[in-house]
Amino acid sequence: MPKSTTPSPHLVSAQDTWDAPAGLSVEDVTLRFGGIKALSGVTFSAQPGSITAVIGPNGAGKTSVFNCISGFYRPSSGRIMLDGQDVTRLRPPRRATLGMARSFQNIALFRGMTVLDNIKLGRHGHMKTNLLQAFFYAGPAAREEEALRREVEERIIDFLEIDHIRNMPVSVLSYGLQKRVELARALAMRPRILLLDEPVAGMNREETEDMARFILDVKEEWGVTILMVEHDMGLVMDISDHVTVLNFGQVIASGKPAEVQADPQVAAAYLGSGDPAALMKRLAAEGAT
Amino acid sequence: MIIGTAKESYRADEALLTTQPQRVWMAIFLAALVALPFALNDYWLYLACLVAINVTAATGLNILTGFTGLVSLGHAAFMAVGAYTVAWAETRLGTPFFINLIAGGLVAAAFGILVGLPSLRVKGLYLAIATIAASFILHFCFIHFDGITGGATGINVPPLSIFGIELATYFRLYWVIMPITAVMVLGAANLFRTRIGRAFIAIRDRDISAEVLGIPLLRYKLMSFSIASFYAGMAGGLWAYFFRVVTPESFPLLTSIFLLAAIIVGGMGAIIGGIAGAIFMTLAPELLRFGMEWISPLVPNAGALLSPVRTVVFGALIVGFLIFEPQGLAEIIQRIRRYFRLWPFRT
Amino acid sequence: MSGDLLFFIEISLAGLGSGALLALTALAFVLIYKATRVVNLAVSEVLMLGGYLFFAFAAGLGLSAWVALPLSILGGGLLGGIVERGVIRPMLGENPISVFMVTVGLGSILVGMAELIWGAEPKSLPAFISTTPLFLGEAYVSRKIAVAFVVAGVTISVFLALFRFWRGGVALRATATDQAAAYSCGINVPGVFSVAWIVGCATAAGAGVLLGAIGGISTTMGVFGLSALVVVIVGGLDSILGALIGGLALGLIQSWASTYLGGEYTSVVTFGLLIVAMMIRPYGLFGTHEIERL
Amino acid sequence: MKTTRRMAMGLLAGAASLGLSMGAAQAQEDIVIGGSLPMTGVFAFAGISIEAGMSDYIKLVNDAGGIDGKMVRLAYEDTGYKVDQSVAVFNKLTSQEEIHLYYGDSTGFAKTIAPELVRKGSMIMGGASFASELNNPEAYPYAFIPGPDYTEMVNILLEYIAKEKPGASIALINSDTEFGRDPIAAAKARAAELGLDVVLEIITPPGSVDVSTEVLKLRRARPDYAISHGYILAPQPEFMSQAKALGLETKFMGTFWSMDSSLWKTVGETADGYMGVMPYRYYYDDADNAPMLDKIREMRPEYQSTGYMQGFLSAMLMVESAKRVLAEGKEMNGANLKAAMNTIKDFDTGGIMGLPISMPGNSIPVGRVYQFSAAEGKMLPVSDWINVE
Repeated sequence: MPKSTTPSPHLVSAQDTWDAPAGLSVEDVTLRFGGIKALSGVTFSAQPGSITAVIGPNGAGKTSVFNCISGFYRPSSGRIMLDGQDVTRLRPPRRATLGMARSFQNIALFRGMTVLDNIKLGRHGHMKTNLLQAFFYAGPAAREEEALRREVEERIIDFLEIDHIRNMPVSVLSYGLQKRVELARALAMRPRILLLDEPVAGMNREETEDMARFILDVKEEWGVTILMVEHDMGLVMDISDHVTVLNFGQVIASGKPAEVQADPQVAAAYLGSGDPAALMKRLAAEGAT
Repeated sequence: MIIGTAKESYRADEALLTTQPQRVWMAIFLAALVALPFALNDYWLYLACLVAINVTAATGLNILTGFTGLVSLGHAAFMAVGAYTVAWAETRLGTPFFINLIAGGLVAAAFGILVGLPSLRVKGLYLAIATIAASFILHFCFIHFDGITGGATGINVPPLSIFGIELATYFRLYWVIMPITAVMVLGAANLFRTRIGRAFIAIRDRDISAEVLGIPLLRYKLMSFSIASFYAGMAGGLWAYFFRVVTPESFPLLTSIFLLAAIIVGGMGAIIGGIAGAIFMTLAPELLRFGMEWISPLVPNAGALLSPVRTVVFGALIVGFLIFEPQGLAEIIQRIRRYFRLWPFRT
Repeated sequence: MSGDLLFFIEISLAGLGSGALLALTALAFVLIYKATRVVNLAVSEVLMLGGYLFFAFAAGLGLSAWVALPLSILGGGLLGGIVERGVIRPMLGENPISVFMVTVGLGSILVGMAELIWGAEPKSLPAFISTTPLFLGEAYVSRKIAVAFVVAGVTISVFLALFRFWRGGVALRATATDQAAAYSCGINVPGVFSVAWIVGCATAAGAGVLLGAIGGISTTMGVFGLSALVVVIVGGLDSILGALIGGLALGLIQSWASTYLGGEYTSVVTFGLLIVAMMIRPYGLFGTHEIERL
Repeated sequence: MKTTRRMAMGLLAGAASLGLSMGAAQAQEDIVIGGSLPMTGVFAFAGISIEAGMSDYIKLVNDAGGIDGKMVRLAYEDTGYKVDQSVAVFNKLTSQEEIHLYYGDSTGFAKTIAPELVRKGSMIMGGASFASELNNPEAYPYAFIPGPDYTEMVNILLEYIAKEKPGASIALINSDTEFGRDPIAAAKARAAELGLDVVLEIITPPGSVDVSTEVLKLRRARPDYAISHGYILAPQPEFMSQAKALGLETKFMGTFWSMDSSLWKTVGETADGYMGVMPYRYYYDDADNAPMLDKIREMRPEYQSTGYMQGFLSAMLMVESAKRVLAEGKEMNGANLKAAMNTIKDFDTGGIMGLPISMPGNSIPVGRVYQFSAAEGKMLPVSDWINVE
């Protein structure tokens, strides 16, 4: 297995320092499709270096919010602020270079590529190689690729424990591993804020626990702000610093996990009835598992 | 998994040829390319040059269609643009060969960007048909802008000359065409070791999520179009020096279909696919010629069957590969390689 | 009526006539696309084969035109059925471009076969449409063109009606809308596929006979299919009405272009139009816009 | 692994020996006429007749003892009328045989291979193309046209028209191809000189089948003559039948490749009255003192097309040139052969062409206007032989 023993001196550059985590705020965002309001006046924020979860029943507008944040949908009104900068009108690639990375609910890996190439892709926006250098694989291109390879190997592949699959095509991997590769790819973007769309959906207990550990480690060791949409209440209540609850495209509650759990509106949204005690019991039970 | 490929550095691991047998085979192959012209007669040299030109064109189309997922049925039109540019520069400006050739590639690339613009709005089949449309419009221009293109009769191209040495025989042309082809293929292989190539594949596999990873779709789609057209333009330029006349009828729609068939048969999205496909599809009709010669004592009038049989075989190859071997010859080559592993170095 | 106006009306009528043939060929594309989501470029070659079958039956076997015509149409349908079962069905679910290229390959096979059997040189079909000119008021219309117009118009109207009222037409529409749902409603989806290919190719073969009657047959006459492809792209790949209106419109435009600009402008105008239409409405004037989902 | 290795070695050795055997020129005594012939494809009808014509003439020569005792042989392969195939055939044949005479099948091929001919300097080439561009001894020193070029053909027709009906109005109908566009500019200039009025120009896109809009243009312009060029048959019959139906008096004319009577025979009554230029005699022509024509009818009891005559005459010109070169004891090469061909003066073709012919440049600008009679199924002469030199 490739391991470099002697680091080359030219690999150290300004790029290798990691940027500080970014804060994100969604301000009064409304999104209409034709006559239907998918989101109305959604406001919440993610503090730098924290984990914020967006929860809500199916169809509440969680993924719509994510799509507004990452730039697929343009809100009909309202603003998205990234570290105080208005990014509402920026195209997705531009947001990516500002430090926004995301994973997808239904895994969006590139099936024709190996795990390694998929991860490398994440770095795209930060690289400089131009066409001519690429064609001849001239000095800067080769150096940049080597540095990337080193970073991916030493910081990401080791960290996420996926050395054994690095040369496999992603299409042969299990669901849990694909999710992990997607996280690896997002990390390769050197994100300041990471948007995770249902990071543990469809995973078994063990895989979920691994993923929870990785998410916490990313926050702690890499200093990245995390915003996630998740259905798994146990995970949400365990690792989030802050929870925002959506229903019918509106924010119905926001706060620390415990506060949200106690909110009768949330219970109503989930159960269709106003019995907070029953919900609390259920949430507590899930949180305990 | 092949054992025994430990490498000392990431740089070695990022190299094009990572195993010893690969390097040895490549050396043998290159030596064969150098030896070839001394062993072949004019007919086979002619075919070798033609194969090389088609390899360049097919590799370009493979970058666009195989790697970026944008189907073009107008590739021949870009070859024509390159060929006309070279013919025009050669006869009007008299600039040196290499400048003409690069200019041919660049002008074709510019047209490629123009034709790629609809890829903003349409994709898949619609884009393929838009490229057919563009090639018909270009064909019209070739006939009617006769101040530049020589109208229906086209332009006769003087022989290629470098430092006053005239390169008119196939033997001499080979030494220009083959190295350029080698560089173009190497360049394409290099492209896919870097972020640009990866971005193309990302666009092919899932263009929407590529955007989230910071890949500007429009820019990269147009870049792919321009690179593919550059390759086509270079191939067309070589073609112009090779056939020495360029007319509006030199690059029909059939050539575009031929090139697409070549990468289908060879294997889309693999550099070796473009090469194998172009070699196979260029030589297959010639092999049929010999096949027909062999059966001619048995079948009356076999010579007269050649052309329709070729047409049938051409179609059958496309259909057959798509149904039974969609990964093309590249996959077959892979299988053979896996079978032999490290042969002949370890058995 | 002034000479210029009469002339304009006459060339417009001629344009509508050839437009009807375009529409008929476009119909073949649409039928097949609607059911199976395959753009079948081999429609062009089935059209050519229709002409040759008619030639074989009428000139070769000496059958009456009124026997040869249905036989040619049947032959086209048979070919469609065989191709669907043998080649297209194994490709179901593949990338649409691959399937499209399969049909390109099929086209090449058909051209080669026709050359093997009949040779490549152009032939004329035995005359079965009278040449006596037709006058609408003062305006002259070529009788063959008029016949083509009527036949194409009637055929397309019948298809429009069938789609609306006949059970099989409804099944086809249902399949076109949602294959899985149609399947679960008990519609025989593979059956619908076969029928669409058979009927589509039969239509193309019929169009080929009409086309051959006007301009003779040759193994390269499939080029006509490219114009029809433009029609369906502009009109919408899944719209019969689009094929009709698009066909007539393109016929008119080609006719005007060839008269007032010159015949050499026909293709550039046709394909220029295609690109403009595509930039404005990528899914055709009457086609269904499919929203891309994340 | 042993077997595979041996197999690979065997393959390599085989390939090498194949290359070597190809490389060595074959032992050679015959005079070989090479040919890229369109035996299939759109031009197959011509290719097959050309081959027959050439073979028959070569047989006559060989039966009479060859040239100086050397036998003449035709070595050809099918091209499907595709330029790249023609070039491949050319390269294959010339690397297998020593060839000094060549027959090519299209304008595209003639132009493509012309520089190669100049470079090789070893052969002359004629062929199925009458392209005006080739009729330029400076640009195409080793090419010859076995008859008038397309411009000269149209000039013959114009000459005829000017005589029959001075000041007549003319429509030019051409296909939108290199073939079709060939004589347009020159024809317009010549028509003006002859006082003829070109009232209409029609260009038909390739593959167009419906000509009714074009017929409407004809009807409006009502030309006395319509000269079409760039077609084999279609869409000319459609033009004629619609024009006839509309009561137009226009006489339709064509050039060599659309003048075969067997083609028009299949069209039937509509074809009656179609005219055009023909440099050679028809198979069935009554002519005194035409021994070659008699021989052809003897060898081939059934009708032979105009392509046959073209091939026959091409072979005759090639053999005659070779004969003259050998008689002078010179080397067989392009320059000598072409010079010998240019010495052909008042040469008797045995009745294949109506006049004794001369080839001072690259062409023989002689032809005659024929008219199709549907009743007889034959082309009948309506003019004398016209020389437009």
